[in-house]
Amino acid sequence: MASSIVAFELGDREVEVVVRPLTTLQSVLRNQVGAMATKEGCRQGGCGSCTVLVDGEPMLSCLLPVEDVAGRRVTSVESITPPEGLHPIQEAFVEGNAFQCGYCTPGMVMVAKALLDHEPDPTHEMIAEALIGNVCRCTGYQPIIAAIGAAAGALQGSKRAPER
Amino acid sequence: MTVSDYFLPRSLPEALDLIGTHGPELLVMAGGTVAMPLINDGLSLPRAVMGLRRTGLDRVAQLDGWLHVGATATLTQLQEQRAVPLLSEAASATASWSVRNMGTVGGNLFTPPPGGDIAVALLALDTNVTLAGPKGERTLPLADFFTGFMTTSLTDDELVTALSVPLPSGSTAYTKFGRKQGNTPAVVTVAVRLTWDADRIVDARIALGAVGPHPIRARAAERGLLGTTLDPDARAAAATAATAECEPFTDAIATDWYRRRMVGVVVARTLEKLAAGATREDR
Amino acid sequence: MSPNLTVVGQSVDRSDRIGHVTGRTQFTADRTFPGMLHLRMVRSPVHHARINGIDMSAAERVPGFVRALTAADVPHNRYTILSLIGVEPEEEFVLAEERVRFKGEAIVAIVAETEAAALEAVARVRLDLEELPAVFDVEEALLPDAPIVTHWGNNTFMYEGHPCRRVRLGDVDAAFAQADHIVEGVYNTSPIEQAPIETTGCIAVPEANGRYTVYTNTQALYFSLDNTAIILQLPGNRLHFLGGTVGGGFGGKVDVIVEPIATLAAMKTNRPVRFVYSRSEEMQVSSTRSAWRIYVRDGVMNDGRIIARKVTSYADSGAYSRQTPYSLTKHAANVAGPYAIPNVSIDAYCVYTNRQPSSAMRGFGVTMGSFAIEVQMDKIAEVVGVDPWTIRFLNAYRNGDTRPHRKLAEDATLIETMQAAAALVGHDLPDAFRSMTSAPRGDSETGGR
Amino acid sequence: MARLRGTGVAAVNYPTGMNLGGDPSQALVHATTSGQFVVTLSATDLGQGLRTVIGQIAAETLGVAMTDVFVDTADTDTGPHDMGTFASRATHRVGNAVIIAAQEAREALLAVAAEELEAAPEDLETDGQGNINVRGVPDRSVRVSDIASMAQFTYGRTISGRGAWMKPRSDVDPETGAMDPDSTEAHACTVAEVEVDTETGIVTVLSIRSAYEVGRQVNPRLVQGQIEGGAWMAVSHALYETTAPYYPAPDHSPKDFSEYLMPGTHDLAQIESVVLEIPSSNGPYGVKGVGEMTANSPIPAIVNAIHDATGVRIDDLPVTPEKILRGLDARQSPPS
Repeated sequence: MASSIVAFELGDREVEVVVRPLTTLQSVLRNQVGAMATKEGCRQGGCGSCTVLVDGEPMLSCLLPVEDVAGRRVTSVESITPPEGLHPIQEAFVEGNAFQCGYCTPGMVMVAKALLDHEPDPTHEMIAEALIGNVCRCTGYQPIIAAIGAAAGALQGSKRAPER
Repeated sequence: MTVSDYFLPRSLPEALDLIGTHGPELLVMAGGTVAMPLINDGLSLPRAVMGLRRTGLDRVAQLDGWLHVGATATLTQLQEQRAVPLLSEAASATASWSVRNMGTVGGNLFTPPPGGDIAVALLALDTNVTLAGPKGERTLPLADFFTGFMTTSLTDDELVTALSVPLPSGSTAYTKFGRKQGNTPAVVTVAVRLTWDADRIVDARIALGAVGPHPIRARAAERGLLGTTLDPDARAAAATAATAECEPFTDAIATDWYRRRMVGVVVARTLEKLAAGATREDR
Repeated sequence: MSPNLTVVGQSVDRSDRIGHVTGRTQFTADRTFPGMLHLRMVRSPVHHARINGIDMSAAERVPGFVRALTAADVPHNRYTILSLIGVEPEEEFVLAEERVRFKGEAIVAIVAETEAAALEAVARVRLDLEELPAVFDVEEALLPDAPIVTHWGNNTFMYEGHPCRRVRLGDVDAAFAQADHIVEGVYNTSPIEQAPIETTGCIAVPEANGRYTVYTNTQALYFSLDNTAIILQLPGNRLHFLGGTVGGGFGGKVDVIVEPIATLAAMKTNRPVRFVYSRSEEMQVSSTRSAWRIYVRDGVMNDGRIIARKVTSYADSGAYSRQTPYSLTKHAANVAGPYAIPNVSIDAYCVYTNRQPSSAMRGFGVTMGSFAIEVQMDKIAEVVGVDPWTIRFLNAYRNGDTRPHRKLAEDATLIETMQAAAALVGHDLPDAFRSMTSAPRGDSETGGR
Repeated sequence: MARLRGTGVAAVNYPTGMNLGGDPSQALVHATTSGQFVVTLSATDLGQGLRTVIGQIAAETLGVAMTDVFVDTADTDTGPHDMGTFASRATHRVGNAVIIAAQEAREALLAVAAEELEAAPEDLETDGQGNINVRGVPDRSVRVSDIASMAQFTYGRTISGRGAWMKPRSDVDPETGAMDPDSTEAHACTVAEVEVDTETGIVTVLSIRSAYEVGRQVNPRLVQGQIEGGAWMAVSHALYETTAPYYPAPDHSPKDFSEYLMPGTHDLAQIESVVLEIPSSNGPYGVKGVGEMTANSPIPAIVNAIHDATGVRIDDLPVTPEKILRGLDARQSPPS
């Protein structure tokens, strides 16, 4: 089989790419779309730094043939970053110093996004569980868990106060 | 180029046709959580790959006293099956959220030890596995499906299509024991299902994972529980029997010595959970 | 110095915060170049072997294969990273020549149009290897009949004629004879991977002006540039290294391991070449924190004073020494611990084995020495019947004390730090320790310290 | 089954920097015409925040706001030489070089300002907010950005500075080991509390409470990050990590994050710390260095706590559950 054309949504963009068989979504995002926020920490499904959302659910783009997401909605860090300023989760990561080298951060942010979409008011335990597949070698995780808790509060707060 | 064909069949017959056309050279992949890492690292160099995500084999339904789980149902789907707490618990204890969104129940049967934790729960539940091939379907007990380390009774031209779990599942308990908490290979996984008549056990299943070439049943331990009230002596005897029955191995996280030792501890603790009545509502 | 500081001491925001949380920080491998090739290594599947032959014919037929590089292609194939600061001899091979000395050692570099093609070509290279006996234990490696890893005939790095780095202060044997107690311990540690989430890697790009731009996540840009220049026998001004943004290092990116071969591949193909370690390479091939075996023998008086400490340490360097000889020196300087001990004798051996090489990691030579000594301190406390705090305060070094390496202590604050920790956990210290300071000892105190 | 608790203590020193081949760093500082100061280096930021703390040191020395300092690293065509980022040396070495470069740039800045304000350079002060004032004369003031522009277009001068700082080479006496191996010493003392499950041998680190003496914190929040991350790594080293699980046997070496065990989000200890600042004599603003040492004292503290809890002494890292069980077994039936 020769290359094929695969189309999917990336945030609010329509993306169409020509790919060799079994090209991963990670590879397409990084090498064809230029969406470099999706990192490459292991390509074994073990670090979570390539996490994206597919139809709102976190998945590992290094293990996902792009053919499998044809017609589906992919969300990466680029998709949630507003044109100006930051997403509340990103704000919370900055405020909480929830990163050092920054390499795992996009994956952490995506898992946080999925978690808060599913569970706007998560417990510490739920945040820890959501992050269990994402490896950070720098921070010791506590600042990341705290930042996601803070982001939940900020998002809830903005919902409770719609006038803002 | 390594992979020259990637097929995403849209039905079971289409998938079986592809197997027929390409033979055993066709690498069959469901969630990709086991196959893709090997391909990415060049440790597996398939020419042709078939992905099962579009086959429609992911339905989960209760019917006629059975829970039928399609082979490509994800572990996340399994997590939601509150009707069978053992499966829900086993799915929750496996890997991470993202992996559970990708990994499938059928694929878990082929995950090399110490993985394959769902299969341990399925084994304790007397699950039947349905295989489809060019000559039609056949169904066999999961206990007969595993034949050795990474070998099964699946033939080259067949696919696993469904797993069927009898309902109700009885009183059950599950423990995945690892060196750390969550998303870690099992040192040993224990799944237990007990059937009671008043306060006596009349049927018992104790399935063990990560301490053999595939998920195994501790049959002597099961027999020892029959007729008992799950009193401390009975639990201790079962733990001892299971310790003798397991066939542990050494890997990066634990030795065979430690695994064997933990079989006794974890079987005892899992039975203790049941004795404490944590999930005995079906009794 | 007590200036009125305005910015220093403030928790100002990190300058890279927006890039990190938006994923826009550009890491080394976040670049692509038109026509970029991919490099993967053929590695030894065994721990120690003679290379009798390499058959590349099947690999060359893989679609997308561009070229292979072997030892013969490397201008100066035998190198030592620390030769830049005068460490000898050159001992490591960019690509293995006659022998492979560890499982995972690079033998052939394959350059291909895609990563998948490179991986397939790697799998198609046939190696004719004659396996040799291997050694994995630091003390077994020093036995007379041990398999020899190095090319010079024994398995130790030589320090100016000595097989170990020596530190000597006072007379330990005389002190042991006087000691009320001898406390002995042997401590072992396992090799550890730095495991940064961004793996080691670089992209080498040929420029129109004849230079090579190398994007790299090295921790030490000039170490990488200078070593690459030596290995490729190029004037340094042909090389332009760019880095500075690293996805975690922990010492794992101080080695010069990807840049020379990627640059050579770029020279030979005149195309950009990407060489980024896979996670399994990072785990199984890249340098580790060395494993240690540390023997400690202490002479202790009934009152808890340590009067003599003899340490014999073996660091498992693996097949090549990389930064480990330096680590041993740092270890030897510090392994006696933050204590005032008048008689010290340290022998620290850098031992070669058939293991993946060890090199730098966070706490370089010191972390595992601290582990050994601080467990040993508890054992001493038990022997003399005092609590763990007491044994440490009794022996804590102070400013002006002579360190084993004979430098006088000048920034000692161990006592104040222990006092602060005791306060933090609510541990009541006796008055004598509460009022102790790291100020230089008065005449009344033991001058020998 | 028993869960036994214990506490352990450990105290360590940690040397800053290497020196045995000589340990230099260089920095260049120059002002753009809009008054932005660019610090040019070839040191690398590993994620610890080097760019940020170097920016702080430069801003402090120049007397300008953090927002007016940009740290440009690392490019061998533009950045002057640096040994690299390791050995807890970067803030110390690069910081010292940057102070020297920034002082020279500040002198150049004030020299132009002095001409413009018709005042002596020594009478000028910066307010850290972009202004240069004549000390004690509130209305005689000029913007740094204006001076930077005037330096170029009116005076034809450069506002720039060069800095180099080196720990000289110190050869080791091969017989006695006499040497000068470091620049300064930071210190740490940790109290660890653990719980040991005597049936499984699993250790839970409950808390790591430490005091650190780091000379000077350039950025306390970043120091806190090093402390928390370092404590986590220490737990990982003490209990889990190895590339050779059955060392010295080379078998079963891990290939991925599944087999290479490290504490996950459910395995986190409570971390608490205090930081003392007793400035060093030779570090920038008294800095000693904090990068590496935070992972050191918790390791022996944890191992000592395990002994306190169980009576079992384990002298081999990592302390696996199997080692603990075998130790407990040996205590049950001591060899006759």
